[in-house]
Amino acid sequence: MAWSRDQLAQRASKELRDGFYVNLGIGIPTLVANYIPDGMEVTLQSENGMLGMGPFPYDEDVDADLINAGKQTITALKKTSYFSSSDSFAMIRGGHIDLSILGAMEVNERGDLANWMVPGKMVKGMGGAMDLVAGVKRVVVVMEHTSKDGASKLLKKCTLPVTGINVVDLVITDLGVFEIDKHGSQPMKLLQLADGVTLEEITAKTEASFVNAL
Amino acid sequence: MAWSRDQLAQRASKELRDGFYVNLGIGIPTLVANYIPDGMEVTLQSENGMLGMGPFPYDEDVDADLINAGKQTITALKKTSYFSSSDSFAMIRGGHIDLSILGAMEVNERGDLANWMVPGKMVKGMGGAMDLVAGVKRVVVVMEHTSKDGASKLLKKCTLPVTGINVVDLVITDLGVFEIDKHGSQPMKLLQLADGVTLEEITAKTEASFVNAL
Amino acid sequence: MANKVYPDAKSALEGFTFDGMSVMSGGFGLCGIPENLIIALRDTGVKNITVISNNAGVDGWGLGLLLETKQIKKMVSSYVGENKEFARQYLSGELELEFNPQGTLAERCRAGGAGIAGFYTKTGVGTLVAEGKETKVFNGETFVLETGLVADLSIVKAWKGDKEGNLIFRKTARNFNPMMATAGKRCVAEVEILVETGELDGDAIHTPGIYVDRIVKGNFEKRIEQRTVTKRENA
Amino acid sequence: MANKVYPDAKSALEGFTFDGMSVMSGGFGLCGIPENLIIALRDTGVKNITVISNNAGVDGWGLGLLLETKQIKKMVSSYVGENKEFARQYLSGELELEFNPQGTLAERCRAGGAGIAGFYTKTGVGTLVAEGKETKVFNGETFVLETGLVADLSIVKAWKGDKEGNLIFRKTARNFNPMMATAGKRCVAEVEILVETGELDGDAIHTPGIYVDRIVKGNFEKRIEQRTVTKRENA
Repeated sequence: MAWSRDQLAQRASKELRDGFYVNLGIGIPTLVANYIPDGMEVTLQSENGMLGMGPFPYDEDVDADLINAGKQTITALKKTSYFSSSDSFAMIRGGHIDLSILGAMEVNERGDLANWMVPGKMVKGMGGAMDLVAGVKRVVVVMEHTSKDGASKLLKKCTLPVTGINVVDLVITDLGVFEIDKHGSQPMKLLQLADGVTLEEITAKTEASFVNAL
Repeated sequence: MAWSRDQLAQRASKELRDGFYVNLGIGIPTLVANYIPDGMEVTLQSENGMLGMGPFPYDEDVDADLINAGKQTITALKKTSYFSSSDSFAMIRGGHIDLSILGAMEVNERGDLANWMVPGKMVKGMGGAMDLVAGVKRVVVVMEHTSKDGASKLLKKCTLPVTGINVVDLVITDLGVFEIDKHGSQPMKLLQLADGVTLEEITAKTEASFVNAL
Repeated sequence: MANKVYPDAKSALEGFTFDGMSVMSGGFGLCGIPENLIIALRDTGVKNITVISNNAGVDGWGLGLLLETKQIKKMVSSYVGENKEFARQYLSGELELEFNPQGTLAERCRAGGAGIAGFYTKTGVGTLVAEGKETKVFNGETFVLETGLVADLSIVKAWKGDKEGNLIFRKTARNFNPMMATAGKRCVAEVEILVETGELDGDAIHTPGIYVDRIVKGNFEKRIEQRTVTKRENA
Repeated sequence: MANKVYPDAKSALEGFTFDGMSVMSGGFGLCGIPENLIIALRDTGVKNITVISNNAGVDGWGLGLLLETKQIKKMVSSYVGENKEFARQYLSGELELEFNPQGTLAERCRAGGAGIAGFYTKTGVGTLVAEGKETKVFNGETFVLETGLVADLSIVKAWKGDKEGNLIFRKTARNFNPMMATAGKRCVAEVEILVETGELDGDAIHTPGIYVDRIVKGNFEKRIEQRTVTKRENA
């Protein structure tokens, strides 16, 4: 047993706070928008130049000039504003976004993150990921705990080229939730186990060292 | 005999070219706007955030939100656009303004300019002058040739704290016009004498060394 | 979401002010200054303020009000020539002053808000403002390193704003306001017209609401420093 | 004044292109790309172009057209995942590639246009993109020095433009276009709607005409990469 993609998104949604400005990465993080609690106002930023992102449009409302950072057609809201890429990343780099939720290939126990490059494979580029992890106030990673061959993705040291160092605050995997003291010296803490996951299982599947803070 | 303020402005207007974007300083440079040749289109930039500056308004059209860098009420034109101070100085610093015409207390033969500070006196500040001389493609100074006590303002070395070094391309004084090879090693050249001024007079009143290129 | 709209300038500053704080104040001359928030800041009685503002107001208006009450410890400005009380305090050593070239000041505010720690500019190279600063040669030209500026509080003035904090400025009253809005740890905006969210065109918004913590509708004098006019020819 | 309006994209590029040139091309994905000018640039036959663009188009559209004809020597981009021909040329060593983080790329273009030779950013510190670059510590944090970018030519796409070259962008089609317009030694803009000077609101103009050398009304396909929709519930 472990968390499904939707359960991961739902768990990540618990990191939202009323009034937050949030940037969601592609994939599972995008699903977090479906779990914003009723009565909570969260404003989604899209790094291609938009604050206040709405849901996908109805077919007849599709607008080629209105896309998100995943190049998907979206809609605007009443509060929406648009700006240039430089203004968008000024917003990100300047620490004005409260929360970034994004995927990862690897995270290490000091909060280093790798999610943009696998040497020897065709590399697509980092897009805005390096800017987001360096600039956003709080960075939450949502990922599978292990790779397809069962290797831990929560490591002592990243093996892939990193996207940022000491940048991740929280890691939510299908097996559990870990907190990282990215600028301090506290060890990584296990905060929560996914439904049906045991401490033994998560310990066995985690290369990174952590302390039990359940 | 020498040029009057209006004659200085008129001479400076000969530096304008069709299609130029121009920033005019306070004082005599402002008068240059009165001498833009018919049929020539020149767009005036005001560094407080406006491109396409019009004349002073009629009394009933005065708008507190529409001023120039001298804090004078002005008008807009059809082509006018507004922008922030950072965007305005991006335009200036980035070399997009073709010509800046401004006043000076001292200019030296290498194109250094002093126009913002007299030590021991209350200092008002440099405003945008340092940005303008550093950023604008071509810098023309319009000034009196000598100070009230008869001392040359065209010097071998500036005595006052400078606004910029190697920045002035052309100096128009009430006695004549000098060209400066600001990035090169050519000597300053006397290009023109004001009406009724002799080479002997201008030589006697100029501390800077120059060659006669009349 | 927490309401950003406050009934008046006084309440909009509550909890945001303290002795020794730094304040960025928008405006160029008296154009586009946060008139109401300057008065409210004066009325807090907060002392030893470092004010970052292109100018220092005039005697009796704008930041001149905070000079009268001696609440300002230091000014960071590009031009302060319109204010006698300023000159008096400065010459008597009561007031500190840091001059920045106007474009450098504007860019430092933008950089502070944009997470740019420092930038290289040609402005000021070889002058007093470059003294003690690092320089670096790029493509044969010398540039000086200037740093990003942030403040504890930014007070800005816009023309229109909505309840989300989105702002639109008018004509040359925009000036320093947009960058300063980004560079305050807190930002309070005063507007002439406060509208419902959705009434502003998203493409025309100059300052997205993310930068604005509180917004208040103000009453404006909009004083003019140099009333220059064209006389009508006799008809 | 010299007329800025050109009858078509081809004539608007005349005299502005040469082998080995650098070109900034606006757009994010296929959104807000200068469709007409890319085709016209292809048709010039100019070779060995260094293209600075966030993305590289797709096979058969946008900058993909210039990849097909092998006119591009090098790309400076943040993400190039949508293009098979790109991958083929890159893996075979025919094409050079320089990755910049998206925000760093945007800021480098802004800096280039703004006369900022370099700036310090936290983005990329400790990663491959910081290798060989200077770093500097500000307030205990490490920043990496990135440089301003300029190009021989910028091609941008706006929604509305006037004969003076003033531009207004629409929604997320703004993206890289405004900064790139400032950072080209020459800039050509294509617009959907070309109006008389005076029809645009001066407060709403995103790119002042000073940055635009030539302007042309284009015909637009405005292709969509990911058509994602919400299905209507059965009524």
